[in-house]
Amino acid sequence: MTTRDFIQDRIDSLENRDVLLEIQNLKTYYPVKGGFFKRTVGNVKAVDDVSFTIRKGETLGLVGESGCGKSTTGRTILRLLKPTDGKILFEGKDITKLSGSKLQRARRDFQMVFQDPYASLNPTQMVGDIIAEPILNYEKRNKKELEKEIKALLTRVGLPESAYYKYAHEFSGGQRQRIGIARALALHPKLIVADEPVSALDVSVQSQVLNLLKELQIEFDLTYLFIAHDLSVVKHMSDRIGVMYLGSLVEVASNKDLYREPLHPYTQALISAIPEPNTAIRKERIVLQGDVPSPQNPPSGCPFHTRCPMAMDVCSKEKPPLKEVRPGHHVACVLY
Amino acid sequence: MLKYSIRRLLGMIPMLILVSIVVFSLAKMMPGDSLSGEIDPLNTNPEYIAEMREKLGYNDPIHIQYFDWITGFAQGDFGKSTRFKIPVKDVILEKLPNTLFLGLTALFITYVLAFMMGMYSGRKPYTIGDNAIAGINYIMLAIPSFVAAVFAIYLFSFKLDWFPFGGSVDILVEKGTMEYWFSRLHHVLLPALVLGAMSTASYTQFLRNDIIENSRKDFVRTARAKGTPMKKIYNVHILRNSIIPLVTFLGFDFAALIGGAIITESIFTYPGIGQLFLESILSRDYPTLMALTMLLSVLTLVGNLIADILYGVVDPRIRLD
Amino acid sequence: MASSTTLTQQKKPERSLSPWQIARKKFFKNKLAMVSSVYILVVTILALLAPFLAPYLSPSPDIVKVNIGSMNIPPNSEHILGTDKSGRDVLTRLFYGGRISLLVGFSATLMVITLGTLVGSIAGFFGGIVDNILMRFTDLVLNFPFLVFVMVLNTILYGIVDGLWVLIIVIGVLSWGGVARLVRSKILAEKENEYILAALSIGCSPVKVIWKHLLPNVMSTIIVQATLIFASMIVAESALSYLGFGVPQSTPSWGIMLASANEPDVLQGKPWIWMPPAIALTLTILSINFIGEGLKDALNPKSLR
Amino acid sequence: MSVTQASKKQTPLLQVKNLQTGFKIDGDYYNAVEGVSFDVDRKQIVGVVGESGCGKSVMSLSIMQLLPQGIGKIRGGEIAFEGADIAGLSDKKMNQIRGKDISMIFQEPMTSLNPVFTIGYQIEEVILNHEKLSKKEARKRSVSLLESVGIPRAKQIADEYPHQLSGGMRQRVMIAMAIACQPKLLIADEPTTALDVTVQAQILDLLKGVQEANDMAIIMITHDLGVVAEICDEVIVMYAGKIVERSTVDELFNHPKHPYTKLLMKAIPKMDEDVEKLATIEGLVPSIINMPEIGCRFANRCPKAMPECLSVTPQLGETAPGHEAACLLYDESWPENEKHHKEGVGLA
Amino acid sequence: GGNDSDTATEEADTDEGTADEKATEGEAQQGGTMVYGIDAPPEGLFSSAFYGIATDGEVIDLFDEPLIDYNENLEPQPNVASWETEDNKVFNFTFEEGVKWHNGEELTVNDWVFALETIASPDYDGPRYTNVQTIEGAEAFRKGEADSISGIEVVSDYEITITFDQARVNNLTNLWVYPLPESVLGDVPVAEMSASEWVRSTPIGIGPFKVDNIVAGESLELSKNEDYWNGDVNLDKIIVRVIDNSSVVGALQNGDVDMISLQPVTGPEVEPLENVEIVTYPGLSYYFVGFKLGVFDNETQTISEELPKYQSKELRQAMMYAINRQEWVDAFFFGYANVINKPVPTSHWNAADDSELNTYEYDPEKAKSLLDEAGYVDTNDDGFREDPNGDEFVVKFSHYATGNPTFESRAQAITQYWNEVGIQTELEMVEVNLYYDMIEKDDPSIETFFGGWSTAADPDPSGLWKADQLWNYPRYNNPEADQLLDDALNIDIVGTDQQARADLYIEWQKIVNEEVPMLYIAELEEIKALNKRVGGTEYDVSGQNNPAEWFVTE
Ligand SMILES: Nc1ncnc2c1ncn2[C@@H]1O[C@H](COP(=O)(O)OP(=O)(O)OP(=O)(O)O)[C@@H](O)[C@H]1O
Ligand SMILES: Nc1ncnc2c1ncn2[C@@H]1O[C@H](COP(=O)(O)OP(=O)(O)OP(=O)(O)O)[C@@H](O)[C@H]1O
Ligand SMILES: [Mg+2]
Ligand SMILES: [Mg+2]
Repeated sequence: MTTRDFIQDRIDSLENRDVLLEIQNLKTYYPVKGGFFKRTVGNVKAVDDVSFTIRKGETLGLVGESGCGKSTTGRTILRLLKPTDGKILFEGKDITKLSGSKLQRARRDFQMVFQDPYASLNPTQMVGDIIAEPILNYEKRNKKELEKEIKALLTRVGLPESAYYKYAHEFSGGQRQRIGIARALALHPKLIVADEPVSALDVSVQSQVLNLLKELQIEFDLTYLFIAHDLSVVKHMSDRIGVMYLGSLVEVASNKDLYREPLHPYTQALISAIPEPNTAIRKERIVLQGDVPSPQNPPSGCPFHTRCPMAMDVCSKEKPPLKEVRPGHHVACVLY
Repeated sequence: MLKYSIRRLLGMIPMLILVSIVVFSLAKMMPGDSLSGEIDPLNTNPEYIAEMREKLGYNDPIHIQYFDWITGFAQGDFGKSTRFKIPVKDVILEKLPNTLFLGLTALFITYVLAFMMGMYSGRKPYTIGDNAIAGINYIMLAIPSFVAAVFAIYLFSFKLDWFPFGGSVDILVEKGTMEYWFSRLHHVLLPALVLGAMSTASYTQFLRNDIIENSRKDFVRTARAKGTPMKKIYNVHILRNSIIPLVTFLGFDFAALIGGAIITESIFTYPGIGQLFLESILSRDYPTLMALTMLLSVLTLVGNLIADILYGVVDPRIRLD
Repeated sequence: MASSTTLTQQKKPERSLSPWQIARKKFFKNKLAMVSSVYILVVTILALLAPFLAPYLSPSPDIVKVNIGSMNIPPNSEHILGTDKSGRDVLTRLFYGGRISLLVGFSATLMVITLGTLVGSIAGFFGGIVDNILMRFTDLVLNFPFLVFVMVLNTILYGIVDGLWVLIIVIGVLSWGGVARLVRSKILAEKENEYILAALSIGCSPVKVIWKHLLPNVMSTIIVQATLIFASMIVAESALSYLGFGVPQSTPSWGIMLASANEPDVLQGKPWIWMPPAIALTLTILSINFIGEGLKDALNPKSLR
Repeated sequence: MSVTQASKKQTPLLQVKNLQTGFKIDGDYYNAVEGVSFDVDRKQIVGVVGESGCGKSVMSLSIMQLLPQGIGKIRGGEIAFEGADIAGLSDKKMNQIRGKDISMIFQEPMTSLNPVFTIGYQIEEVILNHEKLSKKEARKRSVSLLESVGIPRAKQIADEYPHQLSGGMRQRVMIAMAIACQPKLLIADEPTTALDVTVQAQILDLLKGVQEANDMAIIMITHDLGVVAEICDEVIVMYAGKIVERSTVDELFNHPKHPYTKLLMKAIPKMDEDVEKLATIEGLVPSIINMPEIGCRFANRCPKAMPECLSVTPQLGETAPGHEAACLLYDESWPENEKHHKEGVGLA
Repeated sequence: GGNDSDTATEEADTDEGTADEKATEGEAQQGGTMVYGIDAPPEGLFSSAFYGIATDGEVIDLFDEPLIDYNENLEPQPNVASWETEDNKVFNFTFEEGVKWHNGEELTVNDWVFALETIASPDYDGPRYTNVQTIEGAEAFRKGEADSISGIEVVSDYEITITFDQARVNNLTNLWVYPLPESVLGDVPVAEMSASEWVRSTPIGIGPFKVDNIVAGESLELSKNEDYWNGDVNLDKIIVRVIDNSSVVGALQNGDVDMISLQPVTGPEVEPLENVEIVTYPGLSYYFVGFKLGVFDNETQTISEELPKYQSKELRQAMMYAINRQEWVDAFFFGYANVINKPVPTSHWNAADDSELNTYEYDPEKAKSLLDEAGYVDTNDDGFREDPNGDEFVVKFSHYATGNPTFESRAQAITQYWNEVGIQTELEMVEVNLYYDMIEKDDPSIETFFGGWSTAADPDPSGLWKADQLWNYPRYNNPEADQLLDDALNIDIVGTDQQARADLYIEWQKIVNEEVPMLYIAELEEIKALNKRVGGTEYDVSGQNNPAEWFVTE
């Protein structure tokens, strides 16, 4: 079986699987405080009306430029942030409003892998403790057994057993990221949100981590929300890809469709901007003008219209909703 | 900026009211009153003391006393000093210039010395000069100010006879002349040095460390890549960045110096706010004591405000509005 | 593949060191800090053992008893550092004085650090209204001119609480504001680190996050701050005692001993009375500062990353 | 006359010969750049790639003599700029070259600008450092420079502070500053790494534009092979302080030689092809304190390593016209060379 | 010196030149500046009617003087005013003519009237009303019932008659004798007087020097009053400046100060200085250890309750014998104080001679046997005595605390004396402001207490000793003794005969010496340090001589 067939296969099989996570009209705003009395003087609309679903075993990739709200989306889903509005359904259960110990219990099922391999591990904890902590938060365990289990896990993510007794500062970035992955895996969660897990790593190490994540997905039947700003990495990892711009999802499609036929002008620009390590294909680039507007006062209408080469009058008036324009291909643009 | 300052000033009011309540309660809780010390069969009798207690309102209900005091205070009437028998305001105004002069001189000395030493050390870290400066600084930090003061008098006033040992000015010089100001400076120098020693030491070390840290920053590399000479990089690029935290200390220093003046002034018998404060406690001159405490609290608050405003002025990254 | 792993294998110590152990090793390498630590240790031990040592130090080991017959004796073979104006042996009092000065410094520091850390970490971690209220309260405390309030409070509490503890409580209660602010800002900065998010996402309760994740990581700052506070508390004690607002006169702290320099005859005529405490105090502060510097270097988190 | 002109034409703009740069660690010097030699011709864009920590930045800082004072030191080799050795110049002399003949931009646009001075001031400074101009003229020139790098409202921006600009804009300012005195060589140390792809595209466009407009040569340091493919004429691949491969861009991407280069290329996911598993390079770049003394520095991570790789230090040798690699596999003097050629090097 | 009957004082004087000697040496010289040191910052109330602290008083003495003075026997002497009286109720005063205020106005009796009315005014906020109270009609004037004080009758500019409410032996010595310049203050409301410019920055008087310049809280410049009424003034200038205790020795040594009062502790440091001479003279204050024998009721002005603990006279006497007062005084006052056995300063004319009193020489054995007799014996062998009922007996001794460390040690020393004879004693140092409040309110935590009193020119101790007085801190209640004090003031009994009065006081002193409601410890000497270039000074119990006579040699 060639890789290509394998992927196609996977996609087909995924179509029929249950929805694990459903996001409906999610909004997460950060209040902007100002003045002496620290009143809220405005909002950073980090996530502004985002909806999507993830099926069991699937990887949904999220791409977008820095500050477009990818991390916020991921964190809100894990309820590390309180959504301003919208719904998060996990296995059909509404977890939007959970808090306190109920939320703590629900968190068992979803875990996170973080971007910064240096900041995401507590430097004062032993690696063994870092990985054991999630388990001990939920269960009382025999110490010996637990240690064995964790050592097995360490081996699984490609670290020596001796890592158990070491501290994070003794590891390289890639190894740390493996520790982070082991921590996320410790509870055998159903969903893992990987927030730019490789963007801080060198290419050689990046490929190790990407490979590992892929292997683990199959082995543990994991569902990923995979966040990155590098479209080629997302494409490599994901079954479907969502493109975010300024807090909104502008396009969602399968990995293949998105690359073959990007519909949203932003996606097109994004893809064309990626420099290919191949001198044979020197493509015509769409160079966007200007910067991403501030999410504190986003432009009216389509968030992209200020930079869109195809912008029309309507674009600045109405925010186009995400529509399914081809089977499995959603886009939020008046052109379609 | 103006709007910001006004807003901040208004914001200080609730804090001041709280402080005033605390100050007032503390004063009321203090044992004895201004008349406790006046037991003196030579000149007075118990009836007089009882009468004066009544007259001064010491027997009114507490909240009325507070109200009287705070309303007066708000209107600039701090009451009458039970010790000097004149309005507290006048007492304070009489001593304040001395303390301000002392404080400002100390501040000036502190900053000049700290800048000279700090910049040298920061530019040439880990050299002999730097180590010598660090040594001096550590000692300045470690010697308690009263020990230093006593030593300074002993050495510079009595042994070397360089400085006068007390007072703020020579009585014989005519007020307003050059000589007069020179005499004041002569009197203030030694206490100011002692008063400023502690901050001098810590600022020097602070500046040094900040300069070293800043000299490793990327923008220094950029400046070098532009062909800017090292000297200019230190004196302009780095210094400008290192000044920022230092300048904001100015605001805090203000109140701190006056607080620190309590010890220095009493050892140098320099008639200022600090000495006044100490004597007000000893003689239970509550109106003065409360006014001074409030004054210091206000100064602290204003100092914080000045610090913040200065921050906004020297650091373009901070916008005040 | 196998060959490549053996090639990669570099010599590494068998047992790996925790960040604390690394810090300790670094600290032990710092000569100045080590000398200072030894000094502080010796002073502490001598101070603690003062009651046992006293009989061997002088013919008048009682630190309270006034010996009218032997006042103001310059250092000699019987009284190594001489006697003071009450005929009490200066060396004995120096040891006992260390006891009080260190006790005041230590207890007040403990109090300041505990209060400050508690308020700072709660404010920093929870933010919002809790933060607002706690920080306004902290501002209030910070706005009290320290020396001023200490004097006033000390006068009020005099005789109500046992003398020594008045001072400890008073300077403790008035000094935690700075620590609270510092801890809060450190916690705020530390909170930004993803490992805190990670801790939350693996189901740690807020208390656990503060206790197990945040505090250990701001601990280095707190420890360094604690040394500085320790020094300043000792200075505060001596300064207040010098002014007559410190510990009760019968308690021989270094500050009380120094206060005798206030008297005209002692300052110039009887240096043996005030020099020893002045030197002990200065050396102690100096040592604590060096230890603080050493700790700062040793605990520098940059060395871990 | 014509002879000299001809010979002058042939001198490369920059000639680095056997550069060795070391850092002082616990009293001893360790080389972070070990015997690097290459030329940069006028108007040429040379890319330098390699993993993090392999000495790219150190090499470029050596050229500018901007190594951290007291710690980093050029310990050998020559750096000839327009034929004149600049390696031993005093700081004062170097200051006349820095910013005027050679300028540099850095990775972090956030921290590379001084936060407390206006943009205008910082650009003026480089102009005033090298040219006798009045402040007013310098300001005028700065504004036009800002305009030339595509900054809108240039006049206004000149009075603003770095924190008021976005990352992309700051990098434009850096470029404006770098080209202010029409340098002949621009060293760009990962100028786009911190930027988003769309902004990266803008900056690369801009760099190409100014390169053409000013007839500059550029040394483009990056670890993104895509960027190299995009704008470079020549590529240098560095590993652990040494050059392992050097060639023209087309040649490199079409016929990579060194196993390291090949692995690097296969480790990145590509848009136009799907692979289930990416190539990986196990292990890490050795740190400068435990560099192998002899042998190939890549040997312990190389899937094609032979026992000899540990004992024989490979030299950079031409494998094709304009293409050099430092690997025993391509060393013609190496007897077993033949065999490997047949087997082919690469990944299954 | 200057005192006839005081042996102790002369002992102390043996190694120093006495004031009398001093006065005769050297020729008076004209001109020069003298620096006069004060040991605390003046508060700036430079008016005798208003000042509060002693340093202000010292300064006032340089530029102002009273109408009536005292001699070395503390007998009133005419100064500006002389007087006549028949019955000690009505006094006729005659002023010198031509005495001028520093502002050039002539001093008249109106200035005195003005002063008396000011002090009697209900708005007056100073502490001196007692000195006017006894004038007939003062009470009514103070209550606002009269426009003037009826007892004051101005005869002419230089003659005035003052009538007291009743004849007393000490009416004159109690009377307020400092005029106020009506020319300056006439328009100032009484309530504002103490805060006025005149008091604070431009005070005037009638003394030999006038105030030229004041730097608040630190120094004053005084210059010669050319128009001084009473002879020539030698010095051109006097500079008054504050010298902190810690700097005194250095300042004296460097010649930065010519004349300053010393604390006993400084004396031994100054003695060796070659350029400085120390002069001592008897003071008017004494230290004691009081027993709380009862509780005072302020409402009824009576002692309402008797406290049993220290009622045993033998106990009190034993505690007196137990203290080695001479040793104690030498240790803490360095020879600048003398042991006393009575609550009247030895220099007073009514002081009993020690030969008439029990001198309580240090005698621990006597103390022990007295205690044994009184039933205070150690019944449980803990080394300390129990009370006659066999209960624990612990004496609680209180002393005030300030920043001065010697207080603790001198108090500690006293407890040690008691401990040595088997009386278990605990010391408590009480913050000084709290201290007198607690004593005054008969706080139960105060049992025995250290204290000190100063006395005035008139030696009447009634205010501190009679059973109906708040300031009778021991709550000593002996009607017989009180009667003696009353009799001594009763003009019908003693007439104007000072000796008759003295006899009664001596009688009284014998009683309180025997009963020891307080343990008499010591009386202090005043100490002056003078630079040797200073001449013309003379000191006695009434204070210094006229500053006009002072001079400096170069
Ligand atoms: N705690 C916060 N308070 C206020 N604003 C925030 C906060 N965190 C993020 N934001 C803002 O919300 C927006 C979205 O941030 P988010 O971190 O989700 O972006 P992102 O897509 O993950 O970016 P990156 O690629 O840089 O990680 C940004 O504009 C950011 O400035
Ligand atoms: N100041 C320094 N002190 C000691 N070693 C240093 C210093 N700077 C760099 N090095 C070492 O020199 C080697 C090369 O570093 P360099 O910064 O040139 O790498 P790079 O290729 O630019 O990596 P990156 O892609 O991360 O920028 C590294 O091993 C690094 O540890
Ligand atoms: Mg993110
Ligand atoms: Mg680099």
